[in-house]
Amino acid sequence: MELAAKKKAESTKDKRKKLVDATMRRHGHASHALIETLHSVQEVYGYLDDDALHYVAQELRVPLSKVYGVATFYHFFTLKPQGEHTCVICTGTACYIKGVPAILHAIKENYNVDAGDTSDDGKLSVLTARCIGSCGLAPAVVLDGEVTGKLEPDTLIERIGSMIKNDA
Amino acid sequence: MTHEEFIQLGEEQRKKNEQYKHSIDVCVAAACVSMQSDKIKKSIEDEVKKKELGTSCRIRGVGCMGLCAEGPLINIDNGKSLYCNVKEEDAQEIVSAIDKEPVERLKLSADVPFFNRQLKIALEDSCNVDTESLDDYLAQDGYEALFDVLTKMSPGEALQEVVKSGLRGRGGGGYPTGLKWSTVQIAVTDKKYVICNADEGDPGAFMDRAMLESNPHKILEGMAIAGYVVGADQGYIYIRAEYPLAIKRLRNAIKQAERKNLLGNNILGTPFNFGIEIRLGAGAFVCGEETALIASIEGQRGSPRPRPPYPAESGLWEESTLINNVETFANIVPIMKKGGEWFASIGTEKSKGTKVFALAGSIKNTGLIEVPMGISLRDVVFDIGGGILEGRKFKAVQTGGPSGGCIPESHLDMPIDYESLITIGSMMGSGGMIVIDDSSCMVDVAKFFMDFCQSESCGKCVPCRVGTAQMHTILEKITNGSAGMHDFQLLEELCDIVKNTSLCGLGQSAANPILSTIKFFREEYLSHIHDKHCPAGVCKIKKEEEVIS
Amino acid sequence: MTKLKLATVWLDGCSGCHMSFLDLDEKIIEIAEKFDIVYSPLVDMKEYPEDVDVVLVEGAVSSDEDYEKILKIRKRSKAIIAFGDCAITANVPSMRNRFKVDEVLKRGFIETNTDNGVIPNKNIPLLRERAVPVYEIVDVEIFLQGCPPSADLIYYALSELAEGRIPDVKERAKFG
Amino acid sequence: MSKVRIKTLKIDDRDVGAREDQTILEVARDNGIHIPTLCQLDGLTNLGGCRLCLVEIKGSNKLLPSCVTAVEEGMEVSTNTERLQKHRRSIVELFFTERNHVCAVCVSNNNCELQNLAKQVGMTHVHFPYMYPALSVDATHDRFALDHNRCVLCTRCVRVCDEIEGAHTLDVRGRGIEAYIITDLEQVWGESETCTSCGKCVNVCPTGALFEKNKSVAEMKKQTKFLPYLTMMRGARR
Repeated sequence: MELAAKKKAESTKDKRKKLVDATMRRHGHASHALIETLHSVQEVYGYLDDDALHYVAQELRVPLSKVYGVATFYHFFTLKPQGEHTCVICTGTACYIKGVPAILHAIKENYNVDAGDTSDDGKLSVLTARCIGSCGLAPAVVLDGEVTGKLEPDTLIERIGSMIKNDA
Repeated sequence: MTHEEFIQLGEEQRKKNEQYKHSIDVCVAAACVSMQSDKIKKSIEDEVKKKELGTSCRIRGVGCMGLCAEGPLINIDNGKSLYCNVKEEDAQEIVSAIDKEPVERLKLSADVPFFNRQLKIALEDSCNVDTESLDDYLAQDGYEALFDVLTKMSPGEALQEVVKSGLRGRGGGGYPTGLKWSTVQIAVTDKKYVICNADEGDPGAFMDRAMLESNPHKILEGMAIAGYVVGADQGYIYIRAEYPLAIKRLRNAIKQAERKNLLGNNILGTPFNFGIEIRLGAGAFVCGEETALIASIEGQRGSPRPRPPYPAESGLWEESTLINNVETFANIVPIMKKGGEWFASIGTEKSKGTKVFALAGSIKNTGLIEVPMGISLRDVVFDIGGGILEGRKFKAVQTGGPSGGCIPESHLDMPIDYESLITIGSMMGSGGMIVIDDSSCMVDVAKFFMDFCQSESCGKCVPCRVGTAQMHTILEKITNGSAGMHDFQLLEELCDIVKNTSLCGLGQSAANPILSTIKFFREEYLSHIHDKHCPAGVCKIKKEEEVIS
Repeated sequence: MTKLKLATVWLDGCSGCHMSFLDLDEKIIEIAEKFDIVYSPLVDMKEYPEDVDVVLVEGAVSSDEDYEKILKIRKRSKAIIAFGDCAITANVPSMRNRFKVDEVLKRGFIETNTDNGVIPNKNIPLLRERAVPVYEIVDVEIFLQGCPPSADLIYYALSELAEGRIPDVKERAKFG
Repeated sequence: MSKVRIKTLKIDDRDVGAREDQTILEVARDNGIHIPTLCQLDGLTNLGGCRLCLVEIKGSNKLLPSCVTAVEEGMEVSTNTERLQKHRRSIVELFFTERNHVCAVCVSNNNCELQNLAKQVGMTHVHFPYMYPALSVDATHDRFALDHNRCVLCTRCVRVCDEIEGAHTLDVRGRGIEAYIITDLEQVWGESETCTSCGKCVNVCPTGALFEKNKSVAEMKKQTKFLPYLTMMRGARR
């Protein structure tokens, strides 16, 4: 049993690695494929960890510090694992003037998470995005990939609550 | 694909379309999708199947219809009726009514200023083409312009049409497109590149996204024409990773075009080769700056470098490179089809054609519009935009995003063109237009933009890296009531330094939101400073005694 | 010729600038011919007098006492010279600014104390949130850089003032 | 050998001749005209980041960095106008506010390019608020240390490590005001897998941010003469 589980874990690991390898191969392992490859890593692993950065650096022959410099320059990349659930808050101008500060405040009050962080129990990650283009829904929030909008802070907190509770 | 096959394909599709008695076009651009329009489309399809109307009813997922505020939107029989705020459960009723009277409770009048005062060139067809079908685009003369240019015009002649059109860069700067193209055309380098800048980073702007989601082939076609004119055989689209839907449709469109030999080698049987690849941005506003964008495509940190040399001389991998914004490319096909002179007949003396704007904020008709240059801001906000939300009072309209400024009531009659907006301390920008009402504090708005600039500054040059942080700190002090006039003077001084000494456009224009709010709303600043009072009641000002201790 | 009234003040600094002042050696006689030293840690005078012409202020403004003092000094003096780097940049005293006052006191009086240390709370001036340069509190006319400013620089500046000229120290002084 | 064309231009009202591949800064220096610089260092690629070498060009309202701007025929350059002086002073002040620079206790006191610049541009005091960021010192390397409090982010160390030593151990992390120098994947310097301990980064550092560990206040002297020499010996273009 244990062996089978291990094997299965190994094969997912391989599968993920294959996806990253495919991206690099598509670009001929050229050093300029760094950002494309990091996108691929983040897509399959959820974040960029040191092992992955090492691997990419070696495969694309890009210096470690440069890989790190690029990975930290772009805010889309994250070096930390994300929580089980994500709440992305749009901070575009339209959303801002329609009450983003109050929303961030309410989340901080209820879950003690700042934008860009994950709650201590690993349940909730709060992220911000520079305009998701749903200005008509301002203030817009993306809960586990679903865009919702025109929410009062209280309603949002409720929605987050039920989102987290659902898998308990 | 030969020309004959190409013509035939279009014909076939047109014939197929004519078989249908009815059409149901569901908007599947991001704003409507976020209101479940994709599910609504599915329900309608199920409903049509159930009622066995499949042969008489054509259902398409089309691009942005503009009025996002009333989404999801559905267009029945090419404008016969327009449904708004549709829900999944309305599907049955909509399908049942297809041969009868329209569903009154969902109906939206198309004869309103929002629709009839617009002029669509870049967005033409955007709500009338299946977002995922090349055939549908071909049925509407898609890639016809590319074919004509390739077979009937020399690169020089095609360039002349762009020059004649007077088209200027729609990314914000307003640099004459024809001049840019001709610089790349005459440049002598081993290879040349065409880049489409789709790194739409302005908070509150979604024009490029909507165009790419709605009619990606039109952009590809425009880029290919550009490639032919300047002599490039490789194009890149640099697009924000935050736009998954647009990326998906672009990828799909590129694949379709490659399969039909509309991209690739010997396009349409001519000697012209042109391929397009997608490169994803990764959340850096500064990459909208062309040299930073190039660095990013090269896999580097997105730091700009000093210009000259301009990308036209030395760009991607030090080769001559043409960079234009999505909307600029969207205008190319119409210009090639109808001629540069036709385009130049629209707009004002120095700003030709139309401009797409994303209307948002405290305005009734939030959404995407395209208007002729020279229209007044007042017409856009109060006529097309439908005015301010109930119970609020207009205060300002913000254009140009973090590089632009806030325009007050007194300047609303000003015509929209590149020069006028600059004279009053704002700029055209890429087309975000945020309407601000009396419940917003202008100092707080300036702080919002400075927070943005500070966190988007790449850090390479000192004035921008430190100056934006300093300005943000001072605005923080003003909004919490701990600033004096001395801080206000420092703020003005910092604006001057950052504007004049920063390396790239981000820094050089970062002070604009502050300068324009100081210019038009000075009393709001002074009220925070002298009276420790925020007139809009937004800022939490410390009590007097707390300030001193 | 009436002599100018000169004061020297020591706020949050190490007194090095005053030591440098003493390094004027025999030149101090020349200075004494042009100035009356009316207030200084070097002379016995309790209250800062009115109508001081020139005052050399050493040190940053770190405590409530410093703060009160500098306000009074500004009121009673024609020209303030920020005397040395602490007065100009807050220098070494400012190195505590990235910490909270509580943390600084705890570190200074408890953590680094081998006996049972206590944080004194009586009869000592309260530290302000930050040690700041003098100009952040009051206007300053002249800046004399250096840690400490050299005796020559002090001599030059005072001589120029005595002649009714504003000393131009740019070429002569440096920080540190 | 291909012919190099000569351009004539005016710098501060003086007629000067230049090779067409020269920058304004190079020509100015050849002619004994001093333009302040900080990120620029002979032997490394130019960055244009510190903005101190900005000059005015007649006919343009834009200030251009002389270290990367090529000469042009008939160009009229001013290197020291009142406007430039004012901006330079402000920029040096911004450097001082950004991190925690305390000359009095710095290893590079009396041998620091930032300290010298303050004097050169006539900075009597810093009139912008100090930011007092909380920054660390990495003293894990056997011989060298990196004090982020004194770093001006000129990236000379990054460039010398990449372009001359070829190790690229150093780079910049993050962006904007939160950027700072890192080694490899931000492990401490002492645990770097790629550092060759050559010490070039220490020598090119204009301030006391990078220094040798046995040095105390005012004892750290940098020497950068090796740079043009190394570049020349490697047959690089410049």
